[in-house]
Amino acid sequence: MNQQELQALRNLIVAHKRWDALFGVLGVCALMIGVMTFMSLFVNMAIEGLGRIDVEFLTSFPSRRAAHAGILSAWVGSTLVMLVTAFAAVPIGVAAGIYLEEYAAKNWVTDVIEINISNLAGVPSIIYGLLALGLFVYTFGLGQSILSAGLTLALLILPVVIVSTRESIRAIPQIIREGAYACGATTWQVVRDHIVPYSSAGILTGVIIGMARAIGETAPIITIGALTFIAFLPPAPFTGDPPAGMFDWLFAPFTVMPIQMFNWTSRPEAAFATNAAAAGFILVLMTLAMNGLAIWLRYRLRKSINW
Amino acid sequence: MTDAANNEPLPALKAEARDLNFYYGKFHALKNINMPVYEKKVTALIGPSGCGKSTYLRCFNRMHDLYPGNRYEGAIDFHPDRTNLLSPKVDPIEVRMRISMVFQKPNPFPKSIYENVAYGLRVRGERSRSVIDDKVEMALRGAALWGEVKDRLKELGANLSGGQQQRLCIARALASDPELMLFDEPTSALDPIATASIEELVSELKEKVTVLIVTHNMQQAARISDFTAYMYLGEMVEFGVTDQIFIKPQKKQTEDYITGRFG
Amino acid sequence: MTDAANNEPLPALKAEARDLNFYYGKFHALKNINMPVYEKKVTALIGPSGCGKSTYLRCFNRMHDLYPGNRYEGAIDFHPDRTNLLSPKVDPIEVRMRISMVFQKPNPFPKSIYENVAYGLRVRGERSRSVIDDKVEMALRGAALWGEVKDRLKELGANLSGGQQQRLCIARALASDPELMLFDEPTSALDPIATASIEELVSELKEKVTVLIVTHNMQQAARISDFTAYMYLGEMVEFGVTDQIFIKPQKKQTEDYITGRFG
Amino acid sequence: ADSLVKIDGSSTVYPITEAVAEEFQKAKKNAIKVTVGISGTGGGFKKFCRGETDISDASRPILKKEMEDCKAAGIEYIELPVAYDALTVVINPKNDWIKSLTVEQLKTIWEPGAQGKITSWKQVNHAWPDRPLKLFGPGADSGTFDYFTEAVNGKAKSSRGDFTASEDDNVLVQGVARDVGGLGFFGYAYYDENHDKLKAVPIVAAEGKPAVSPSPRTVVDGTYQPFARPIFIYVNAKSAEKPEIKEFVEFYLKNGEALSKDVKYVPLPSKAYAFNLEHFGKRLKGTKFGGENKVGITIEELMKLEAK
Amino acid sequence: MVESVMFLAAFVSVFTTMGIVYILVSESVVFFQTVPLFDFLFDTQWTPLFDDAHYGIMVLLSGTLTSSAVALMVAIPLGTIIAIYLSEFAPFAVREIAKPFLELLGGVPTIIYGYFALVFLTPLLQHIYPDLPGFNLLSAGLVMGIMIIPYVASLSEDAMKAVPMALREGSYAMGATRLQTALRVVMPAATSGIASAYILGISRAVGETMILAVAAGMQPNLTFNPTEPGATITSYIVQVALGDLPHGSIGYQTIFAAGLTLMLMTLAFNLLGYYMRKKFREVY
Ligand SMILES: Nc1ncnc2c1ncn2[C@@H]1O[C@H](COP(=O)(O)OP(=O)(O)OP(=O)(O)O)[C@@H](O)[C@H]1O
Ligand SMILES: Nc1ncnc2c1ncn2[C@@H]1O[C@H](COP(=O)(O)OP(=O)(O)OP(=O)(O)O)[C@@H](O)[C@H]1O
Ligand SMILES: [Mg+2]
Ligand SMILES: [Mg+2]
Repeated sequence: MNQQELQALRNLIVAHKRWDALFGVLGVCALMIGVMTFMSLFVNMAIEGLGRIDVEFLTSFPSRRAAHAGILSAWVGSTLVMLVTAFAAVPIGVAAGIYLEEYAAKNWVTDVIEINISNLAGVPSIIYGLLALGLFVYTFGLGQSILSAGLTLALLILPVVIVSTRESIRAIPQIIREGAYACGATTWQVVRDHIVPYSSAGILTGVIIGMARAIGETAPIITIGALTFIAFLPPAPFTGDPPAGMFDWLFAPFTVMPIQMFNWTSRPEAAFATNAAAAGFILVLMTLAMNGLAIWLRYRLRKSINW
Repeated sequence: MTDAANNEPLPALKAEARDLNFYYGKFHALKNINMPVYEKKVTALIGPSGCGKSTYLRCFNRMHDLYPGNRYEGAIDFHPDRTNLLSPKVDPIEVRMRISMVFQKPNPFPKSIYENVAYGLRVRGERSRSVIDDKVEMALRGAALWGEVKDRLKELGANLSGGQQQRLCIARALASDPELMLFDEPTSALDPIATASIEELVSELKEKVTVLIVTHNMQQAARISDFTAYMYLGEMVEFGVTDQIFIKPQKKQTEDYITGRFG
Repeated sequence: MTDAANNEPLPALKAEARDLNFYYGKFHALKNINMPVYEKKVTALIGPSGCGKSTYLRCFNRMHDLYPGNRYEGAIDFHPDRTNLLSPKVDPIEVRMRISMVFQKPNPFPKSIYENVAYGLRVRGERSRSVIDDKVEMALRGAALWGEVKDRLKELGANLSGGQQQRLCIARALASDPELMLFDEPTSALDPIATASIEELVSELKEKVTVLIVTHNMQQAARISDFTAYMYLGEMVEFGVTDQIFIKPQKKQTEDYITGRFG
Repeated sequence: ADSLVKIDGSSTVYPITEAVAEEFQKAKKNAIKVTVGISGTGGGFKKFCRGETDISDASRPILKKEMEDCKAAGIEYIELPVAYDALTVVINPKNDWIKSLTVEQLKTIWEPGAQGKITSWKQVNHAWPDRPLKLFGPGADSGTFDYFTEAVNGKAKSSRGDFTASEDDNVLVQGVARDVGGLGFFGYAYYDENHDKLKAVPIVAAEGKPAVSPSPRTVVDGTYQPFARPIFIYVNAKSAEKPEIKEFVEFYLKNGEALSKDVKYVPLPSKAYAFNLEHFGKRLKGTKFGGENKVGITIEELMKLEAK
Repeated sequence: MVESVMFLAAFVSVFTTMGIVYILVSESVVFFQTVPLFDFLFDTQWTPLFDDAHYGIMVLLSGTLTSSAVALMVAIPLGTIIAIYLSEFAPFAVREIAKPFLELLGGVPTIIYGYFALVFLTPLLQHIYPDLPGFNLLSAGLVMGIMIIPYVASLSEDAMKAVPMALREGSYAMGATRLQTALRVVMPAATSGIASAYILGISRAVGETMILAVAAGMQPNLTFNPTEPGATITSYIVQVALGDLPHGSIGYQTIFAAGLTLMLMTLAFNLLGYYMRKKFREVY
């Protein structure tokens, strides 16, 4: 290649790289739009609500006086609902994921299940609310209880759990599976000894991400019929007289963070808006913490098992 | 297929493929294979890439059962009891408990060295700590790894070097006293030194166990095996005593391959 | 390093590695490599797995720049203009436009056959349909693929067989008139027939272009190359005219490798 | 095990009930638990008539359909008015052309026939500027909306549909506060909290009557017409036999006056609460409204009605 | 045994769908006994709760489609750009920090976004368009778009990351720049993954509730103009769920008919996505 051609080539490259640089800037801008929105949202809420957050706010029940109102019943309710959600969604989701990856034959039943799962992932949450209202609240007679809400949200996050289970199972190299089978293990032994332990961190990540989404869900809980004023806590889980009393909490009335927030935003007194911002801030912190945990787990995971 | 030119008396049969055909769905991967595997000998499978060596090997422990759409025809008789390994009546788990396998890439479980070796025993439901301890030690000695790892049995198997990992996998395969061991290119992912140690090990193994090994390295086949089978496009072209296959193959195709005219 | 025993006059230099060192992060993968690449000749790189053949080859087109933490030291001079390919001042894109590469596994883009071959031209901003048409045809002819695909240029590249895909990748590499072509084990994923056709192609290519090829198959190196370099553990052990390396290597290590004492 | 008082229903009544529940639990040292939900008057009656709740908050009297449901399920109830709500018509403070509105004018604006036609203030009154008319109101499924449409258009739910509806009254506040041509209506409490952002329109009930602004005083003296309306709780008669419910209701009636003032509602006169307490003591069952809403009822009339 | 238990777990998804369909259809059947399907589909007014009731679902659909279109016009380009940037351009550290940040954006409760649209974005937009009403599909749609970005970006990025390095190397080896590689090789190779990311984005947009309930005005308005207020299927459903409507009334049943419409829509999108994934299955 002669000097002249080389120079032409270099000019071309400079021109092309300009586009690269331009796109780089575009990418950063696009990212910034997202990040800035989040920041302004967060800061906005922090400015409005931060002053209101103290121990009293966390340990008080709702009240007609904004300055005395707190979110005790709301965060306890959210926590308990999440507990039910996790207890329901994790076993079902993980079992379903394992079934599809390790057991299912390739036939139309499996196809139907697969289509269903990907479809459910796109079903609007409000539709789950309608389902829960008809099914859990009335047909099964569970009422507007922690159990109903927890199960509803469990159904809502089930696709997330199933998908992340399947993904982390798929990340296990086939040769590990073959190695185990070659030792004479049954499918169940392979699942128990290998699949579940090696994919647990990934599954956990999915569960947490799902839960972070569930904790902020408002619409389905509104549809079930939300209680708003609760100035007492449900019985502590698993403490009542066994066996029946232990599960009293499941049927207890409850409220959750987004509902509390929603209620406060619709109150006439401006002071309640501050409460709502404070509750919103804590709610976002809760989802932040959960997402953060998931991110950390994923990071750990990537470091630990390197196939 | 067996060679008439060989003067030594043939050893006892350990297994025998009879009219074996194998299909990946519609693809006919193994065609009418007939081949003996002799007891306490090393039999090498050679042939160009894609000729069906791995496919054939994996028939012996019914690995193909793990995937849908695969189909066996014919039989592999397993001696002395003459069980047909491929019979649908025979549980693949039973087959795999009697026949163990070492893979191309070392695939230790992400568990401790000890647990890796003990896995075959655990699968069998063995619980006695002392029995397991003994067998683990024996297997690790058998895989010439005991000296290197005896003080770090609790460490992750993945912390070992590639060659050590492969020996760990051999120990895992050994621990459950297999009657036949299958090796699928066990050294192709290893460096020369690790390769040499595995080769030595395989040669030693045949005192206790029958070995069937796939290799793409003809020198390796020549060095370690007693019998060699040359496959091409799913067919068993030639089978015989190793020295003869390499020195005086009966088929032109085999000769072409061995002299490096293709592959 | 060049062989004094060779009587023919040496051809012109196309490239020359001088004191080349390469690091994957902390790992010192290439150690002080000095080696000439002669114009319009085929130079083969051989050596056991992990010795650094691919690493070395990928220095020539700055492929390592794609990944963080990699570091070059020394130089690869590219003739006639004596550009140092590794100099940070030289844009890797420029290097790659002049030096093309064919990979181990065929990697056609998910585009039509035509677009695959045209890719290098499009990347250069070529728009003229007729120029592209001409070059595509020329490249496909050069890769001995024109006859097979001329009626199906609109089909996806992935629809071709493995060997055809690899030839497609060669055509792609050819289309932009490279001065040097790098091949990294281009036949190791192919069957014997496809291998033979690629080998033939490489031998023909050297009429127009300089070729540097990595292979794990010594017979292949012997068949197609003019010069051979034997690498071991990141070092260039021996370089010379192919016939001499295979018949009378100067180093014991090379001999051991070539006679199959390890690997 | 624990004694529990379950209340659900209207969001309008909610603040008062919440205040009562809060004080009641405090007074009882949490020995009795109270829950208050918001599922709307209709949703509340639905649950009430299934026997799921003890008390139903209602921003309107029980309707025929709901009476039938309750009857079918064998549920009897005691109707107790607890406070007054003054529906307030608000405009933007920058709106300088409106001094008062007659019910007739409101009808011009809100009647079903106005949909898509009455879009400018000028069309309501020629003297007013040609500014776009932006309407805000509560959702068509709320008691407030029913009351307003009945009072203005003569028939519940009879209204134009092209207005911005929200269950959240703050959203309506925002809307009117931002739009110079905005007009909206909602409960007095929201106006009271936001009187710096909004202007309440004095209402002329009928030709020749004076324009009256909403305030506790004008509600109690019966001059703010027709938008003052009573709000109720309905107590399940069977539940009322339980001591905790009985205690709660008595507490409600005894403290209702102070507490409704506290949450910016207009309390009934003191004697009305005493009267209600007596009423409750006698367990007088059923409704006095015969299954329909009555518009523009004053406190005097209400008490007369309840006394029957 | 184990297998059947696991099968049942997997089948829960099918039961859920069946449950949803059963609930929606059984209530809708009652609804359609009163309201002819023709009116439902072709009436141009939606006033089921008014005295003069009309049941034209088109009105709600127009709101749903308009707000979704606005949202997607934000989310798809930005999401795609971010995905390309993160997958092909960003240094490792930026990606490690930015991705979780984006996911947080998807984790913020949507009701918070609703108020953000109402009290922050709308006034901001009113500075630019003084005529913009306080409630409009535009600002709700924009905020919704931002909320959806992470779904689109993250899934598209996964799809692009899954494109084998060999293809990228092939492109770079030809002298392509990053942008050329991204647009000409990586994107086409990841088509099916990107398409399903878009489809999930669409489903999210169509099904989003609280943002619209708070910021879009809940005004049933047959319009495709985003600067007008409007009601969507979802916001109508919460509105009724929060309201004073007696259960069992025709007004109450409308939410199931509307829900059924919504479900059918998302089902159609998801099936489309499934089909696209099948059809354009990556052929690396
Ligand atoms: N799962 C599969 N489905 C369909 N065909 C397969 C499958 N696995 C292998 N094959 C085909 O079967 C033939 C034999 O493959 P096999 O892996 O047994 O070859 P091999 O001799 O082991 O080659 P190598 O030396 O490359 O390992 C090949 O043509 C291959 O493409
Ligand atoms: N990305 C990487 N990071 C760190 N080390 C690497 C990386 N790639 C290769 N290596 C190491 O560099 C050494 C040389 O690798 P290289 O791939 O060049 O070997 P090779 O001679 O091409 O082997 P093969 O014949 O198996 O392809 C090996 O020890 C390998 O483990
Ligand atoms: Mg193989
Ligand atoms: Mg290599």
